[in-house]
Amino acid sequence: MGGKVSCTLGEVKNRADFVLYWGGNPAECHPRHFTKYALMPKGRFVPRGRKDRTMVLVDIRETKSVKAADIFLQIRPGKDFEALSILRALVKGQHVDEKQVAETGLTLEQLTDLVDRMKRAKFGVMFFGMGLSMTRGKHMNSASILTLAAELNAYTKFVAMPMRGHGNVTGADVVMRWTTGYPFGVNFSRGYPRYNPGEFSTVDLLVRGDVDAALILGADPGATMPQPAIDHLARIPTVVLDPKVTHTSRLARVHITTAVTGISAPGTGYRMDEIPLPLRPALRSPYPTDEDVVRRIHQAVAEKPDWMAAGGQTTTTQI
Amino acid sequence: MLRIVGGQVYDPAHGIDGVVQDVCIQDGRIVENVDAAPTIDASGMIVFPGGVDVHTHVAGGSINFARAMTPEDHRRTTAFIRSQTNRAGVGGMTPTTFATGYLYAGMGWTTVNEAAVPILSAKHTHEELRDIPIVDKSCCVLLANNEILLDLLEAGEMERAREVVAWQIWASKAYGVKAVNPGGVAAWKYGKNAEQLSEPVDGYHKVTPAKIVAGLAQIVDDLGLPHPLHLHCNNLGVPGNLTTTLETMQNLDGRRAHMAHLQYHAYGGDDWSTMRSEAPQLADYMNAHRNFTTDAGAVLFGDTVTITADGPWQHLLYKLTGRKWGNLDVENETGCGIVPYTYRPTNLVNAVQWAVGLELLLLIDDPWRVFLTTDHPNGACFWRYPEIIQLLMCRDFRRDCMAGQSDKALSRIHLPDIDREYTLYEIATITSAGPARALGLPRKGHLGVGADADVVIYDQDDDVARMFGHPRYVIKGGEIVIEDGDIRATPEGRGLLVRPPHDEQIEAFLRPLFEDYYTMSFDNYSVEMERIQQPEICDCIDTE
Amino acid sequence: MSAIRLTLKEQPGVPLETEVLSPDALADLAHDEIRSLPVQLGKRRRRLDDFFEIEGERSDEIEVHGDLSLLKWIGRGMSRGRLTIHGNVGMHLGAYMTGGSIEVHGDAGDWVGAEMGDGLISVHGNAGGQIGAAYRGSPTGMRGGTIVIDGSTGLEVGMRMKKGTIVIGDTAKDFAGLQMKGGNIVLLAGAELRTGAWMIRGTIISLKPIAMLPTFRLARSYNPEFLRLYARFLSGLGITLPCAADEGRYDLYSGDVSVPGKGEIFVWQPAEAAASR
Amino acid sequence: MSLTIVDNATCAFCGCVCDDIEVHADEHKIVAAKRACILGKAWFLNHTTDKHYPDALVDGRETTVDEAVQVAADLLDRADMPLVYGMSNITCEAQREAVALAERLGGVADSHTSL
Amino acid sequence: MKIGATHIEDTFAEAFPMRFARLIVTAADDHWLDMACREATGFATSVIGCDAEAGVEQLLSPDATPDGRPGAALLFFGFSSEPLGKALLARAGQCLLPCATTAVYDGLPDAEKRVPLGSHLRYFGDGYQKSKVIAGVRYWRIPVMDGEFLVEENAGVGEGVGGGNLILQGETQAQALAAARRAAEAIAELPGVIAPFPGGVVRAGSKVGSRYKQLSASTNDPYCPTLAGHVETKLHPAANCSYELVIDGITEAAIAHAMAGAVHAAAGELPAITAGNYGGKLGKFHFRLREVLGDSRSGE
Repeated sequence: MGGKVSCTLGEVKNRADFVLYWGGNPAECHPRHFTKYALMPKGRFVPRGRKDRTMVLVDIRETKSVKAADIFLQIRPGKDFEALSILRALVKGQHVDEKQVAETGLTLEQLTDLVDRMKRAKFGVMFFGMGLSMTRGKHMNSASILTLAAELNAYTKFVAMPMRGHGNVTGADVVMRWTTGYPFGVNFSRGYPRYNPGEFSTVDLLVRGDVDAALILGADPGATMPQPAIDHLARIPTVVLDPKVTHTSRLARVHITTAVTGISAPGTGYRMDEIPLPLRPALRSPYPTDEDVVRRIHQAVAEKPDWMAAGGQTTTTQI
Repeated sequence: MLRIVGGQVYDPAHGIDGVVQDVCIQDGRIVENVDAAPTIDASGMIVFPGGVDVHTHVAGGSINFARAMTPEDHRRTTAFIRSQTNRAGVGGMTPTTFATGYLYAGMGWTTVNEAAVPILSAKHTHEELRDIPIVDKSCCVLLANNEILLDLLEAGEMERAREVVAWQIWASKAYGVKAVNPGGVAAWKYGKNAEQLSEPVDGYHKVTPAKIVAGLAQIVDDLGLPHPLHLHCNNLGVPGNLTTTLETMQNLDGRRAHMAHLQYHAYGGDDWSTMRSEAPQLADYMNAHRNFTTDAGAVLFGDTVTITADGPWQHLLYKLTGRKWGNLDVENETGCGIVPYTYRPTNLVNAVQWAVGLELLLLIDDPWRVFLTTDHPNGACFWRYPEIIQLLMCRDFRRDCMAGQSDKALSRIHLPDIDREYTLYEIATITSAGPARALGLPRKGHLGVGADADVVIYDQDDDVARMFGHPRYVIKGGEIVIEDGDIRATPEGRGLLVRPPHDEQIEAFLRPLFEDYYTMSFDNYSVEMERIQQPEICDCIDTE
Repeated sequence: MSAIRLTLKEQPGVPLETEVLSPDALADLAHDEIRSLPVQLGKRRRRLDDFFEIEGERSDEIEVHGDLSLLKWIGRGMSRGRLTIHGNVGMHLGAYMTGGSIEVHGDAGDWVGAEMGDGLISVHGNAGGQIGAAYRGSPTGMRGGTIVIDGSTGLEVGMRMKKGTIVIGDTAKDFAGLQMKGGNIVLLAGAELRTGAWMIRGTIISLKPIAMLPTFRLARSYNPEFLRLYARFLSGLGITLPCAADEGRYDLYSGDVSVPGKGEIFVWQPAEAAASR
Repeated sequence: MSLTIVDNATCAFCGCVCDDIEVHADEHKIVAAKRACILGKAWFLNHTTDKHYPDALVDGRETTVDEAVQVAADLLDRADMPLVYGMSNITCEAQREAVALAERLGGVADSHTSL
Repeated sequence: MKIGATHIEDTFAEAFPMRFARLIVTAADDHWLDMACREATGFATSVIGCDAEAGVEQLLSPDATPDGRPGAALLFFGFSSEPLGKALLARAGQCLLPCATTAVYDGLPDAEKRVPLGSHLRYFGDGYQKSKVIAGVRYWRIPVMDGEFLVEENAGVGEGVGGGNLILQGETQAQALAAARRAAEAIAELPGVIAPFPGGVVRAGSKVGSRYKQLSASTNDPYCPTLAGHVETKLHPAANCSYELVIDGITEAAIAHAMAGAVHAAAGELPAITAGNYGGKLGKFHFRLREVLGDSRSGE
């Protein structure tokens, strides 16, 4: 059933002689990814740094990252899943027709060459960005590249990793996993954690109008989400915790200003490879931290009658 | 304050074998006597010291990786519904942190040792340990594939290696040192393994798995760590690996070691089709060499998820099963592989594995040196321990379980010929007194004056699995936490650490290496003390 | 034994979980017991009669009237009886069901018949995604039974299904038959992209041309005998599957070779089109 | 005025979470962020200790954090199905509290990952 | 009793319990169906020397077959289900699988006892075989050079009757032969029975045992006209030639019905019709000719 085969960024630094970026523009979105982790640094087993590595970039357009690449494969928009499927087939020695490859905007020769290079690598890594994970196919696009990496381990060492953005979004996954068993989209309405992406994911919940209040923290959906989702946030009582008065704050009933994570609020943040790092604030904020405000809201809620006492879960089996 | 009266007390550390006597508790400790304390009438009940798990995987990057991989398992398990007392959670193969605490305490276990912590993500492990309520927690740091250490061993710099280990233990806020597939995980970073004890590890000239094991064991002894080297041998799970295991033990040459989950290391045969149990040979060796302790790593039939730092083994298992596979290599230190697995009685290999765990427990004659574990979640989930206790205590039950197995399977095992049945006293030894002693925790695993008041009281019941699965009371640190299956209180557990002394100059040696090898700043590497919940720094010992 | 008839009287403000709306839960209950059955409005526990006018008792036959778009888990795990819904219905309709039949005169949400074992679900309107699918992480979706959706459907129809039949009357969105392991999906009006992606085994039949993944390969055109049997089975559901040689042929595509899988997609080529190629 | 120098500060702007930044700050603002990339620099230097924004707003009216906390608690507790969303630009400690709150509220906890 | 000039001897046909299977074979057209039927039921006269006794039970019109193509129901009889199962596999595997366009279905869906069919034959597909469950029944699709050989997972086995028989005695060979053919054609029309010998007729009627120990059966000397001078003949004094009809049926009634039909078709000119038995010791089914003909006595 495929898998998820990854590593910490230091493994890439020390070992990777083949580095591929798919659907991302690290030069502009993760500027130090090349220099500190994946491409430029000299590593234990790649002593010449950049010279010891082959870099391949797959994207739909030429970005600034192209300059850093040895090979740039310009893929037709929305054809990532198809191209990854072909690669998986080629890795296993399956025949794919030249003309079937054409729709991806790439040639069979290019993809065969790529597979050869992957198999020849001593340690290969594939990073993928939102150009892959947020385009048509979404989670299946991510699953494709993760599975390709897993399957390549039959030939050589290979890993894959998402280029997570948004500061500590990785931390949210990690924390939710240990507290609830699930990485995101967790519903507690029956008193225990339930998970079903599409059902309990925020955009879906908002667009369908399934929630009747919202606490937004560490995000500004008012600036990023589809309009019907924003409209629903405006309809229901919304509470925003943010260092700034955001788009979302303007449509909310309550806004509380909080200290800035890492600048004036201490704590822990997770790197994209799930390595925890301490945040060392240099400034003292005039505002309370998110942690503090959430805890105070929790305390205030805890002083109210508990809804569970009136009966929460209605059956003994999970729904 | 609390007085437990009238119960039959089993306290192997003091040779007390079912004697009816009172147990008194004050300020979280066992005391001689208390005045006017609330009383638990334990007449007709059985009183044990709280269980101690010497080897489990309950917190950190690997288990958390596994949680995300198995939502289907979370759904099918009975959930923990939030109450005024407890947090919500799910149990199953990889319980959430809160559920882990409730499940352990719910069957009377009050101390657990998380057996595999990479330094790089030790902060994460401790964050999770903090969210495991009730039980006290220690952890072992993974060092047998740490490239800085391997380099030092390659250069023969043992003294410096010792200083580095001491620093690393404190940096990771660990309690002990764990070696997993020495050299093999480092080799796995290029898709290879270390199968021969005396051959150099891939990428090295002198360092062999044997040298890593001997070196680390020596360092652990030199540092006086209360828990000996916690060792997961090379060639885990491979038919014929008994040779490797025995060689490893001989190679230790009288040094202390805790041999983790020996079940996975006691196989004969040349391949999967000829695999057989070599538990008697290994048990004989254990019986004759008192420098070792071990835990069973017993297997029970059913679904679980295998999680180990043994990356090469997990890739093999993925290829064998075609199930999901997770792998997470940690720079310079270790790796981790995750594959869901189902042990089936009809599978010859699984049938042998099931028998081997029990055979080791039954054939190693000193219950103070072999402990009950399932290498949770690898052999089975920890909350199935009561089933294993039943298998150990009831020969007829064992026979019933073997009734359905093929002649071929039966010809590969020795269990049908073993008549031994564990006594309650011995069960108290392998679940509490023994592992506490092996961990070097003087206040755990017994009910003598001064011990932590971790006490479990069972209703006597002929159904052994039911009795051990549903204690009447569980008392942690003097507080009743479980009563009749209800969670009464969820106090925070303590974090158990050691602080072996080290030369402060070692940081000056490490810092530049670190900057070359790692991607994190050296100053951000160590786990801050504030992350440890109720820390308790345990003393190092004189191992001479 | 006349039907139990429920009529929605109040729209819930947030999704209402009503797994109790199933013959297994209702069939043996007296009227008052039915009225007091618990339902879950978000986090709050409410009574069934807070939302429904209820007539009848003790029946295996249940009729529900009203716009039930926010009602989830109706017919969950049902094993018997007949459930008829006059109106739209929300997610997880008939999930885990093992027998009996459900008929919806309206639209249905996502996860219709997810992981079902047996039984029949007919939806006379459109439905959402993940019809007959496996829930996240589960290795296997529907293991038997039949789902017929007259209208269009969302993503991932029949994801990881192992046995049984899904018929979609109008277009299915992307990833129909995703990771399919067996069983049949019949697409009467074709599908959008990536049909049969990661297919291991199983059969997808499309009566309209569809975009094929590059990892499916055209085998040949023929008129499979088993489809003649299958057509007969489908005709019992009121669905016509052409299979006579004089009407046309099926193009057989094999894949998904990225797995590599032994799945098959049959695309119908009516006689005149077949002749002109 | 003396500068505070934080060595090995961590940049929480993007997923790289580089932790080798040398941050120089006075009482009021960050004045330098050595080794940070262009995005990181902009992020570090964009913050001050000024109170640009009111402590809290309830229905557009400035108020105290205490009152806003109470109103927030009322609104969230009253809901049948509240949502706790975001959690990207906050610490793990805050995320932990947010999950606990969602659990107490009987609501949904979700992050950017679901997008 | 007499029918026309034919004397119906007051004796009985002795028959045995047998196991049987019914396969429905279809093909693209009548020609290939005919080929399939001939091959599948060939060399299947008597379990004395064949793996099964087989014949075409009846032809089926397209609307009566599972796949809507021309078909036939074939019956196979054996002494127990295990050898019968082997025979079915051999015949389906060697005669039907290779025969152009055929498909094979089970004709006894309600039988509890099942023997493997597609579940074994599938291995011919070398891993490319596929199975399909349609309306609760599993079929195997085995790729072959003209498409796919479709065969049901398994076949039902029923408890039937073997060894129903008639012996027709004629004044001349031509007379006996014509009567035998009429009788065989009458049987062929009927459901539930087959006459497994060539053309439904056997001239080598046999008795149990032989003077040669390697043989378990030998020629039925009392009915051989050329031996009338050597042995105690059982032929009618006017008879110079005899033919036997052997009938296997899915029920006792089906055989009785078939025997009656055969007698009526054959009788009229023949001197005599009798039946074979072994004194009642070997078979538990006894078809007394006069009882079998009971309800048609009015035709006397």
